[in-house]
Amino acid sequence: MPRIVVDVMPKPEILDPQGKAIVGALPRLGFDAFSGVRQGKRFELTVDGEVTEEILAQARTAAETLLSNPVIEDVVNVEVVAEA
Amino acid sequence: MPRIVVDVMPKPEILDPQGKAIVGALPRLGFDAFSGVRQGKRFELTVDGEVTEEILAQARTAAETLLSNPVIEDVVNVEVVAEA
Amino acid sequence: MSQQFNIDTVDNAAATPETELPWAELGLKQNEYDDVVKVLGRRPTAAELAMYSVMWSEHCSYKSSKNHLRQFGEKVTEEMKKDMLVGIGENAGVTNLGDGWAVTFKIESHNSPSFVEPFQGAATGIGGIVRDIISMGARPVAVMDPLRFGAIDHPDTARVMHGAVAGIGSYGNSLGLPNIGGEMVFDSVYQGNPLVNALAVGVMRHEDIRLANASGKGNKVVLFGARTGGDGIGGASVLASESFDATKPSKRPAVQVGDPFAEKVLIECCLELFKGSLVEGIQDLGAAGISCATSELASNGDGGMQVELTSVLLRDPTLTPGEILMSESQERMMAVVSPENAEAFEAVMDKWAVEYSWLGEVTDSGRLVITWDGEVIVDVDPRTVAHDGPVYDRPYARPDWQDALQADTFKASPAGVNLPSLGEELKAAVLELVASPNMCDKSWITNQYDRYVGGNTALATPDDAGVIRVDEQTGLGVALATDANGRYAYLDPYHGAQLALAEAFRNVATTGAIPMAVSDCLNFGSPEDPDVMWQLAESIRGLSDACMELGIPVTGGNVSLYNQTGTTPIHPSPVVAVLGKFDDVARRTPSGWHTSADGQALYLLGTTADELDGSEFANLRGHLGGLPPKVDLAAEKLLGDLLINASRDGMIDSAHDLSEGGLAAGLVEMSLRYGVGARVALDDLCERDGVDTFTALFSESQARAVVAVPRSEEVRFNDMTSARGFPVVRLGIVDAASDSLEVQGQFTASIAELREAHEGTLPKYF
Amino acid sequence: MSSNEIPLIGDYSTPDTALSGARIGVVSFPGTLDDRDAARAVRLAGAEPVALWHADDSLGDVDAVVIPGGFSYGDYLRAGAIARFAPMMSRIVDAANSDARLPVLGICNGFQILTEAHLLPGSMIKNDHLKFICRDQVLRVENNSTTWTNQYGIGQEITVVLKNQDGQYVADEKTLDALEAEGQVALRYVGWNPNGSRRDIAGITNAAGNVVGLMPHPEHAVEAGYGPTTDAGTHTGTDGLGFFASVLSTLVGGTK
Ligand SMILES: Nc1ncnc2c1ncn2[C@@H]1O[C@H](COP(=O)(O)OP(=O)(O)O)[C@@H](O)[C@H]1O
Ligand SMILES: [Mg+2]
Repeated sequence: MPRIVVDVMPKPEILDPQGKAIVGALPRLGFDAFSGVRQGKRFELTVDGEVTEEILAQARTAAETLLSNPVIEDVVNVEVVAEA
Repeated sequence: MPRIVVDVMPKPEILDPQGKAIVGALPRLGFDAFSGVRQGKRFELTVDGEVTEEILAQARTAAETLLSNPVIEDVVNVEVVAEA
Repeated sequence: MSQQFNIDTVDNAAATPETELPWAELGLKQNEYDDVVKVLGRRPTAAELAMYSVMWSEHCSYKSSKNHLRQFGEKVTEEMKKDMLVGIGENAGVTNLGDGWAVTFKIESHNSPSFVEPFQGAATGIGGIVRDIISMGARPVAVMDPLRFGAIDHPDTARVMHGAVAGIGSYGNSLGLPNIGGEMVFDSVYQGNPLVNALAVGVMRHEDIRLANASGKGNKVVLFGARTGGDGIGGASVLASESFDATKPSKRPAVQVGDPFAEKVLIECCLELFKGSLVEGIQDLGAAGISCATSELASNGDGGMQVELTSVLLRDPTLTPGEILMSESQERMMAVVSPENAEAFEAVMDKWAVEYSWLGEVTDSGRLVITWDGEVIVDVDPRTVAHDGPVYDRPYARPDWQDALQADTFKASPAGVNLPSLGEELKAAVLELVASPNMCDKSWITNQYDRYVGGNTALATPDDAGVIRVDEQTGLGVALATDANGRYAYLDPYHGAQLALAEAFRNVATTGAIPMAVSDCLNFGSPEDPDVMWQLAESIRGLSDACMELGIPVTGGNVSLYNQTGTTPIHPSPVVAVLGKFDDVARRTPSGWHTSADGQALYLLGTTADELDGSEFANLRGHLGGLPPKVDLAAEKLLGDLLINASRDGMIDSAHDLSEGGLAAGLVEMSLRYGVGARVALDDLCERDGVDTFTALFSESQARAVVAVPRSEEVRFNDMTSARGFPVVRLGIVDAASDSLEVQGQFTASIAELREAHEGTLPKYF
Repeated sequence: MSSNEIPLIGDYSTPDTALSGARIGVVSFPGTLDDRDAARAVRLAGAEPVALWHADDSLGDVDAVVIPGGFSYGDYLRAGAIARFAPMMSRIVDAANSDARLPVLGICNGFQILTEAHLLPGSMIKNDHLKFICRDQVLRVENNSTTWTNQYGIGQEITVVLKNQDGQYVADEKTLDALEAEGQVALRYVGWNPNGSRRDIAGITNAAGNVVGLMPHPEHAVEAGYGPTTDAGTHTGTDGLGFFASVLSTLVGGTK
């Protein structure tokens, strides 16, 4: 079944406590290559049947209204992924 | 600065309460096109400088060990994203 | 219904007796499988095999412990039964509180899942015990969490600790259940086998008590809550090819993920069902899922039930009938509903947006018949599944090392020389003790738990017992404490179990509540090891004897076996919960004094002997040997009576029982409760009891408590103790201005340095 | 329901009308936890609590609304994100913004729902230490002219219960500056900021003062014996009653 992926990230100016904790933990585990980490959300919406333009538009609206909070988050990506 | 994106999703066979709650809410808001939703995590790791093969390998290992819980989650994607 | 597998019907089973079944992979022994064949008079179908294998497991059938557990039911007097509305055997026992109120509580383990995946393992542990409470018809009102992890500095301990605490918090907090107490012990014996026990308590009106039985021919059977997935059947994926053809089994979850939101909705929804009297019988789904729910409901009722399995709503459509029967998916319930109430039942489900499916009905056939698309795949006498499982008299014997262990006393050992005896040495020892992993402040854990939700919490951690108001009009309420000491039980399992009971009893009485009932979770190693079996047998014998002597019955509990790494078992860990009753929780006694208590007199109730074997102090020196402190249940009872009366009559303002860490720990904890100091002298105590100062501070003699008595009450208090002939000695006074704890002639420790020692430990490691 | 019975099933509507005659709605969503506590607080303050169900479309004739704490819809997506779309929320938003200026108090999850519904600016993210925290918390009243804080003194320090997982208040600098300038910071954490909230903000009000949201729980500090601990004794704190007394004084006695 095709899926629509929606990616939501905390706005750059909003502190991301989870990302901060990870960035602190990485070097302790020997991962020294990363200067910053931000943690966002990835949603996979399953569609029964074909992904029409209309359905994609629905996904975009859902992403902006329900799946993200524009005060603190940005929708960074809405895309169709073919069947796995 | 280049970033490495790591996507982590709950394993398909594992209950995803988050996705379940969202799938219940969508039709009430008029979004009727989606038969399933799963909620995962998206990490963006910032790299100072160039993303070498070695750094990408680090990201993959971090994804498997720290960023995901292999008992309940799968790393579905590790990729380099060019500077925004 | 897409069918990827052939169905093994009852007819097929009868026609193909020679077919090989994977009973060994499902955990059955040859004799057990032979019994199944005998009971059925033919080979079981794949689905029947699934049911028997899970229901006859150690976890569901108590096959190794049953013969011993009987003592809990046998060693009870009529007097002890007086307030028992529902005894052992139901999902949880029910105790009469008076005024038409009843209370139900139970403790269970979720040990091994919490090692594999600490967050989800511990979270689903809370979820499971809460469903037991709901299924009795009660509103759950609080939870508790006795925990045991490996050594605090072991690299894996933080993983388990972080996960388990966050999981318990996440699930309990989301249900709106205050966490009112628990335990936290670090010991390397639990490194590969952490203990995550969970207790839930609920209250109800008498008329709301519900039992798990399916009565009334024609009543309908319904499954509601979460959908059924492949949870908890990982080990049994052999059944995925139960048609015995080569169909590739799809993936089954290695661990279960809890959905506390779904459970919260389930609670409200069930309570609404109870209020409308819409269910005849109800059963939660835990271990063994639908196998357990159908066979127990049927055998406890009219004895017959007919179920169509394709009606079960699935999360994973590839599940086979056997897997559906074994699935342990969380947040599900099964109910029996009369046809007249079906519509009203559905309305409640719709209101809460809970999914449900009607599976079948109650019959009077005496058979549990399960069909798959109309074809019979299970046709059994439900009793044989639910109640007639195997029972073993496992061999047990006192271990040959037990005598040597008991002979190795602390003071005679190399660890017991050069003990602190004076001033600064004693002070250093006290600071070391209160900073030690087991004695340190637990707020790193307990601050992650909501202890206020519900607005009825009268006492919670770190007080000796959690206290919950049940009736807002009268203040009627309950107190609960859980305790266990694995080291004591290792040294002497009979008395060790009694010591756990004694401490929980004392904790409850210290708050002023009258102890009424007991629940227990028996965490042990493998019953197939005669040493462990002896520990288990002795603990049950000890606990049941002590309950009889204290006059409080065991109303339910849980046994968790095979807690061992390789051949090394954990310390025997009988966790005991005691429930007490308050006529008015406003009378509860807190465990420390406020500034307003300045000048109050401090008394020690009880006597102190040289009892350091198995103590926290010996543990700090790395020693474990000798005999645990003496048990004196008559003294415990008398002490309890005194504390309860003193609280009721307003003679004491605060009280704290003494247990691990002895008087040193008690005094420090009382001072730190509200950061108010005290001045004490130990000379009278030492002289009367013939002990030195070190022993006075660190001995773990039982049946003791420290109380703060307002000056105006001192005469009355002394009269009361002397009238009862209970030993009491005046230690000193609360001294708010001093900002320190002074042991006269020995040392003074400031509140600040005590606090730094006591509160610094957990944050340092986690 | 007999009088010696606490409601077992969340049905806390009291038959006897309270002295003041004021009716205060308490909204329940799936996953709401502190509704019974909020109702108790309303009753102890002298008003009549009225149960409001998220899926209903009418406010009935309530004079004010409390949106209590909990984990509506599990807080799985974001705290308050799904609850915000309930029919009852549309009614509340309309009534709060109408000329009648319905008084609305959002506590904890209720505050989160109010920000998701854009009745109040900003948002809440995970606590900076990433853990759930439960403690007795001191707050300072920064604005005592709102409908819900008018019985406190300005600068008064009160102790209430705090318990949350996503309690870190955030907004962009411009919004924060505007809040400060307009006096819309209603309450601030004192002594220790328990979650990393910007500018120690514990609660805010809308410009009109009828809508207030805060993360700590005043409804858990209304009854001696069950509230936060104070110097007077274990669990004796009742400082939270002021919120409910405040709305009552507005409703019954006109403005203060
Ligand atoms: N895991 C935990 N969860 C909740 N409360 C806990 C936990 N561990 C300890 N506590 C609480 O901390 C306090 C001190 O614990 P402990 O020293 O074991 O008490 P006691 O010796 O009186 O049994 C008690 O109130 C206990 O309920
Ligand atoms: Mg105690």
